[in-house]
Amino acid sequence: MPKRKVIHREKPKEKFSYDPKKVLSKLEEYGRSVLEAIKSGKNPYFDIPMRGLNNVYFDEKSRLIKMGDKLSRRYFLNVAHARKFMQTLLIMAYVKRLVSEGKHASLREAYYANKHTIPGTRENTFEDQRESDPIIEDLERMLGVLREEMHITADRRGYIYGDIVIRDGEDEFNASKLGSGGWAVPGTVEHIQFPEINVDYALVVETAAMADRLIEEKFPKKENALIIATQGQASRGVRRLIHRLHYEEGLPIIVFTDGDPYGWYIYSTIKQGSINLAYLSDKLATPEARFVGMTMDDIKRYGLENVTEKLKGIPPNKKGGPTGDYKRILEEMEYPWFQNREWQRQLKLALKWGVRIEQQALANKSLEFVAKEYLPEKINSGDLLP
Amino acid sequence: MPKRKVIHREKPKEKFSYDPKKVLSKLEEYGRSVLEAIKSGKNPYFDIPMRGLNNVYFDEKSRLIKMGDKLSRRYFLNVAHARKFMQTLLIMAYVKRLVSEGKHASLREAYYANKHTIPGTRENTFEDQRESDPIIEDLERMLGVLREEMHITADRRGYIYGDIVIRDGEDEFNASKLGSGGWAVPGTVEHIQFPEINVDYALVVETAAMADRLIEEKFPKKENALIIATQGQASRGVRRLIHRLHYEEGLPIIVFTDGDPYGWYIYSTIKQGSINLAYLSDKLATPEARFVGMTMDDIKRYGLENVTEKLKGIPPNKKGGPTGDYKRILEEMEYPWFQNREWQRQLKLALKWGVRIEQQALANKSLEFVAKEYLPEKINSGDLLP
Amino acid sequence: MAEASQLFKEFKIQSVSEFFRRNAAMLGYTGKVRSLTTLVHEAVTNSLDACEEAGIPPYIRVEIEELGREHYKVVVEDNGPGIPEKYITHVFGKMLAGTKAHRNIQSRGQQGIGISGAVMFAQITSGKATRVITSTGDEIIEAWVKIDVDKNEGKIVKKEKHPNPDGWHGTRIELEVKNVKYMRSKQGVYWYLKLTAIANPHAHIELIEPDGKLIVFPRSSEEVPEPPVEMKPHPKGVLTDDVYRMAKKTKRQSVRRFLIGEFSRISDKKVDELIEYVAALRLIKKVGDKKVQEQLYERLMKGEVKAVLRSFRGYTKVVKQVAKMMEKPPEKLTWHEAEEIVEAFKYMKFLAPPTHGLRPIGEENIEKGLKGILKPEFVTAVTRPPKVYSGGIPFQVEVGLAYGGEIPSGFELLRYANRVPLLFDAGSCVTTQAARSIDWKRYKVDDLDRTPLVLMINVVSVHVPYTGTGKQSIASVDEIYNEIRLAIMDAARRLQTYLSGKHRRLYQVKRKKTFEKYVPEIARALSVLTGESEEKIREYFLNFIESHFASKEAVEVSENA
Amino acid sequence: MAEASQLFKEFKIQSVSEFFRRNAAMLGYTGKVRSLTTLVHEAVTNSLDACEEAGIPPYIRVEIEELGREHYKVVVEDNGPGIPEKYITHVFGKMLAGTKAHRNIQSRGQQGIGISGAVMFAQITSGKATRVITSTGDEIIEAWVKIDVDKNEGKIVKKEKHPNPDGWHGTRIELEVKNVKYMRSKQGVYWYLKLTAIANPHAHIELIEPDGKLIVFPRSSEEVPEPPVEMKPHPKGVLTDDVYRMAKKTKRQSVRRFLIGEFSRISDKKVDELIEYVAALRLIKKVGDKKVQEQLYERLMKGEVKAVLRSFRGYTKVVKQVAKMMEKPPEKLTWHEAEEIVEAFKYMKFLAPPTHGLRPIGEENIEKGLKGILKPEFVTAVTRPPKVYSGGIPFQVEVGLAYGGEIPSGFELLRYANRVPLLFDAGSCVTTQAARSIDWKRYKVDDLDRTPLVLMINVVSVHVPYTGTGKQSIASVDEIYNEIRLAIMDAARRLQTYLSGKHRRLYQVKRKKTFEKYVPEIARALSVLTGESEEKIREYFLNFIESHFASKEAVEVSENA
Repeated sequence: MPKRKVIHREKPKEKFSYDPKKVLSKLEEYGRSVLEAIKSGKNPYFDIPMRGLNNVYFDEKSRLIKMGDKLSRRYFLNVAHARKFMQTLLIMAYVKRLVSEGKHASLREAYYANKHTIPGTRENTFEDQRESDPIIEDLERMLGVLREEMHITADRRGYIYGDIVIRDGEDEFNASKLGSGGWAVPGTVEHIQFPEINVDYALVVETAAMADRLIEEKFPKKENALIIATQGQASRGVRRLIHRLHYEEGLPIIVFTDGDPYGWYIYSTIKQGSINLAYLSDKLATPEARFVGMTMDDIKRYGLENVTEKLKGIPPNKKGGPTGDYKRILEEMEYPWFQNREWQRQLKLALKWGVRIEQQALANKSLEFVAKEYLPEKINSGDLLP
Repeated sequence: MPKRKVIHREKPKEKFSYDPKKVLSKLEEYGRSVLEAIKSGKNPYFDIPMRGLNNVYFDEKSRLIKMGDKLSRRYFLNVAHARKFMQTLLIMAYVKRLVSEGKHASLREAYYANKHTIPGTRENTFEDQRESDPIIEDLERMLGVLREEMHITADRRGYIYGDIVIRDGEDEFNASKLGSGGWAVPGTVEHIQFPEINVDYALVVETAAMADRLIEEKFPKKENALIIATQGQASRGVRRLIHRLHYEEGLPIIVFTDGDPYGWYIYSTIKQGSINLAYLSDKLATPEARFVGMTMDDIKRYGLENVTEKLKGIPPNKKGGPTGDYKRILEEMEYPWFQNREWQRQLKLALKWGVRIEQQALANKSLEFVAKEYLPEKINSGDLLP
Repeated sequence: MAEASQLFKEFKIQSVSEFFRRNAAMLGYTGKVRSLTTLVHEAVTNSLDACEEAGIPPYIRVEIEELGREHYKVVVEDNGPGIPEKYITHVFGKMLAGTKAHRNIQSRGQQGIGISGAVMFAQITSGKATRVITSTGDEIIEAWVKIDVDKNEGKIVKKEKHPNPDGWHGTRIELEVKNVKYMRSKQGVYWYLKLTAIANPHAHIELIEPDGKLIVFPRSSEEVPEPPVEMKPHPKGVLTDDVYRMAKKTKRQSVRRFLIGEFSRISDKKVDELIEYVAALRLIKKVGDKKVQEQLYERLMKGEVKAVLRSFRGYTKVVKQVAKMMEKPPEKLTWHEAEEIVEAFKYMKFLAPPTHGLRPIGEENIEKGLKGILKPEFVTAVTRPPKVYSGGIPFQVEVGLAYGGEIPSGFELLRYANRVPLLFDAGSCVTTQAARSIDWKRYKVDDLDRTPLVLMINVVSVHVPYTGTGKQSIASVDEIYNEIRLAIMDAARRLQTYLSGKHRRLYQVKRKKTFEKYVPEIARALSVLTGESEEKIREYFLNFIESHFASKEAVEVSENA
Repeated sequence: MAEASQLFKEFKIQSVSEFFRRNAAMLGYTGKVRSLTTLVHEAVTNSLDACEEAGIPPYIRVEIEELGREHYKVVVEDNGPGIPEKYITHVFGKMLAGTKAHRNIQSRGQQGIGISGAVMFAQITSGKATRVITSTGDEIIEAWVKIDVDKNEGKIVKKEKHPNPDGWHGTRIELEVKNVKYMRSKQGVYWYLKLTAIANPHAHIELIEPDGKLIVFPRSSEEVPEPPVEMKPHPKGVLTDDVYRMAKKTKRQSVRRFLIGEFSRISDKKVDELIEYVAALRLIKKVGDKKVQEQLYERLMKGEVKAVLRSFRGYTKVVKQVAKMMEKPPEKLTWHEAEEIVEAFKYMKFLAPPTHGLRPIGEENIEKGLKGILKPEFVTAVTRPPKVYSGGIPFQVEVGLAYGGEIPSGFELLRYANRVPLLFDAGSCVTTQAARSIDWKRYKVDDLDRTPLVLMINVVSVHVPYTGTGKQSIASVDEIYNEIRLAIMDAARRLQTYLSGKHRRLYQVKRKKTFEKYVPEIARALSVLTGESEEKIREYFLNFIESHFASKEAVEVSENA
């Protein structure tokens, strides 16, 4: 039996719930309301929660970025709205077909499926995917459902490795028995279930190379951890998976990124959601996630001065500055969830030293170092950032 | 029993072979020769096959891009060479340690592991990964081995789905029983074995969205195919996997990309290797691969005029042209393996119409269309490009 | 060491003509094409000025005949008042001679070296005399004029007189030149005359090109502009030397009369004021304490002359002295006194200089000129009110804008100073800078380089501030720059209105169509969502659109009623 | 309609001075700082020229005294030969008068309007006469000179004579001016004199600034340059008018003598040749068939004059006619004949024009000038051989390069034409363009803007092709541009050699270190690969490096021996 760890699985907070009928009934409701308006000679419209910074706020209580209540009204009889009104209806009808037939489509497929020339004109219903993507986003906000629930899949990226059993449709398999490859996370994870979970926590890793290193060093087995490789910024599928593993399965989430503004932003997105997708925060974000590294303190503590890299851009005290990494750090210092002593300290140190430190820089000590010393030490002593 | 297909598994041409000892003995041999030179007062050097277009040719017989026999000599006592000479030895020593300990490292880890300040100077052994990567490439050419054989892993990208059993170390699993996620192809596939293969051919698919579509439509099962998603340009791991599946397991390779210069380039790389990696062609390339689509003829044949996109860049007959897609097409028309009637026709049509066609544009017909009509029709009638 | 007297043995005196012979480029005789244009310019300018002064609608004919390689005969004939016999040598033979150079007057040429320069250029390139045929209505005089370069004198080589039964008046000159070239470029004669015709719609101008082709720029206005009048100098614009020298020459009886009579904006009362200022300045000059002195100057600048005076004991004595000076004969005015007067001018306030001497083309005539020559679809012109630059020099800006019609695509700027086309050095010209500074997109001109648009700018002034002696580019004086911009913006706004109106009518039709075309799409989608038939949904939507536009038209009609 | 005679009532004749009074900017009197510099320039140029012509090492003192706001007294004194009494009014009072303007000679000034322009500028701004004190060694004359602007005549307002017991010779002039400003800017007097001193190392120049500060630019060379000599015009550079007018004035007996005597590169034999060419041209002109005619012209251009002549029947008769023309008195030469001669010149070959009249500063003197004034660490100069532009105008380029020492960081270009500093319009000057076109990195000047480098360029010619009448910028003539580039590149190569030598010594030490520092790294890696001890491997490598550099030094020493 493994020794008692500081980090261990907790009590679940949410239940698995996914109901396609909810989406269908909402769509039909909107259709009927348009029809009624036009019948009675009124200009039909949709009310769409506004996107953008103006309609976003940080909810201190839930500690999530949330969408405000500003609406924009999209009329049929308005030269500036008419085309979008038509497009909204087209996508709504398409989603209805997808969901009722149990099919999934990518954003690109949804675009192509709905693109055609409007009879008697040289105009297409959609000229460009840049027209259909925002309509789908609008629908997410209007209906309050994830695009995945509308059966429109996100780009997939990321894989997992560790001793958990996954049920995907008829298949059931253990994600630690798939060789070194791990299991590729699909675009949609709504339908996936976890019949068996034998790990204490999930370690979210920014780079594939680092995840592979940990797999090669047998870290998941030794430390009873699930590795989730995001391969850069976490895809929606991975973020939803993290959310579900935490809330439905009670897995503590620990994030391991490069020690640079981009890495910290990845952490921030997993933890709080992003401004673009604020309306989905309560389905995609995991505010309880914690951060193991890399931190600025690691540089001194593990003697990594030699393998830091310079921050890109112009520092704030130089002419033309701040730009690049410096600008990003200054922005991150303003994030509400970084308003604590520990994070402010890290960010200030980065500014002061003008350096960044990568996960893989730990290889400078030895290949095993990260798996045998760095991570176990920090995680088991609870040396984590909020 | 499935009906007899046009495309079916063939007799294997290569055997599984991977011997770490070969790499080690080569490294030691080079070390000894340097030592002997310096002992006898001679300026020690390495002979490194030159990189670049000048040392690359298309071998008509094997139908592969191959490396020529031009060498560049790297001396110790030469101001322009000394630093690289030192770096070459450092990486050689590192590879020796990796291989003998059975460890793998990423390019970035190899950089960090060997980076340190040279005593008594402010100079680092490597200032930048841009210094270590070429040295590793040099070693591939010098030793005639893949970087994966030196235990330096490539970035991973791509996944597979289909009824084959994979053995990776102690794990054995069926790549069609992993839900919709498929199996993520690791950076190194040298050590992977295939105890069981129940498919007729491998379909290499450019986009994840299309691969997911085919999985959702149960194409692999219905058509007895293995889906290999490259997710853009095929990674070295995927290309090596394709090569091995073809030569060691006799699987015919059929490639399915977007109908645009980038998609055709992906096909070209899978088929013939790339100029950058010419020296690895006989391990990475699969000249027998064939191409199912998208082609320019598909546009007319399936009535997709409405969902083509314009080529990017300036056509050759306009001022400032050709640039962008046009330039790329003109370059591809010069590739030796595209010197046949079918390909020249497709490329000329693209130039003439000035359009491209994506895989996902087929969704304009219906979501099922690609899996139920397009691919089965073309593949089973052998309507493939060489 | 050489003896000084020996060194000076070679000392000789150069004549003006000799000087200019060596510096022909100063006068615009540089480059084969440009030289020919300059030659024609000098002759045509003379003709236009002569006709205007006499109130005759000009009829000018230019003929360029090719005699050999880079060898031409240039004929310019007008229906002007003609030249009296005794002035012929002066007009054509002597540099720096003319009716305007010494007067404060707006004119096309400005230095009185123009036509004699042309005669000299012809002479030094071809060796030939210039043939002049002229009549003031009496007998016709035919004269061959040459310039004695050494003496700066014209001389008539040969002269004949002919009877003039029809009372013809006018002047025809024939110049034979070498080292020039006729080309239809933007710096050539054709382009020059076209631009001249635009700016002078009251003139009929014809050109016969070397290949015999006749080009007519017909008259589009019958109104001959008033000749410019001389303007008296404004006190703010004069130097001590001007006052001193004018005083020496005047026929007035006293300094006071002289000031009132020969300067603008000086009245009897102003002279009284002047006396106080001069007295105050005399007194201030004697103050020892520099700080106090500075303060007094400042107060004077504020107009507190009486207070300043009163701060000196016995100031009335000084005032009386100055008053006395005003009554003495002007020729007795000393340099120092002139200096005192000019200094006092700087502290005094005067009305802006008079502008009645300025002769803009006028909005109506600009429009006529542009219409007549360019045949555009739309034309407008703006003549700004006169303004002053540099404290005392009046000027006026006008702008014409022509769009579409027979104008080819592309923006064209036609520059003029006192109606004279400027063909060279466009880059450094304030007109170019001002035209470029305009944000044309704001005026519905989205792509300036593809819009059929011609902009003409005419800067009118007694003294146009050219950037160089070539007089082909106007210096960037802030006041002028701003006036040009204002004028262009005004004209551009009118163009914008025109362009908008053109588009508005098409717009309502288009708008209704915008909604209608989406109806089938919407109906199909809504049918999927609700189960209602497509046919019916289409009907609902089309009815809704129809009723909306019907009510909308009603509203617009009543608004216009 | 107005009567012509009435219109001409106002017709008056302007004097040259009047003309220039209205166009002072043409002469450089524009802007308060520049006007003062122009004034000083005119006086200093006169002084330098006078001293040189007399073979005296110049000692020039300039004093600027501030009399009031924008009101100065400018004193320029030299130790030149002095001016004979009767020439004083001409020198200072009459425009276009001088000893050089009418001669084909290289000089600092060129139009003979310089110093009289200064006198006039002083007069119209301050009203004061210019005080001239001069002596040729006899009595000292003190004269107050004014210009009668209307008559273009100098007049002496007051004159005194003083005994001269010490035999002083020289000239001192005192000008009182207003509307100018003294500033130590790059367009001011200080900078102008500094640049003048660099280009005239034989001159001692002193400046007393308005605040009383004395600045001395001491003489660094004792050699007074030879005065420039007059050069006869070259046949390729003359116009018909030149030949015609010179023929009218010459005292020679025949056209032949006239051509030989008053043009350069024309010998008796050349006149015989000329006769054949003129005859050939006469014959060709009569050919009817245009094609045949063109062919004949081409053959003539190739020099086949005899063959061309022989192709005409009875050509000897024509040759005889032309030969006869050469023997007639030159004043009887007609315009047409002069034209024929000039046309023939175009087809003939002549030696390049003589260049003995050009007076470059010389490499040695440029180096002295730069060293004396700038105190650099390194200096070099290049004087190119004379060249010809435009077919017949000789010119010469020289360049000086000074580096390091007391020169501050940053590149500075000092421009001269005939030793006269050019302070304005640098952008359009061929010298600037040529200097910018140089790829300085090729000469070890990696960052031009941070290198302490001064480049001086002097263009020497009888006729410098200025871009404008301001004479502050040299036109971009290809031949001159190329010569400047060649000169700069030559000088830059020398600078490169200097800079390389400085760096080379440090280089060998660095190089050895390069190899040594890698040895520990290599040893560790090689030890891993081969199992041999690090210690030993290090030793092998270090020994190898040591023996290599020992043998290398030996080789270099023997090469230098």
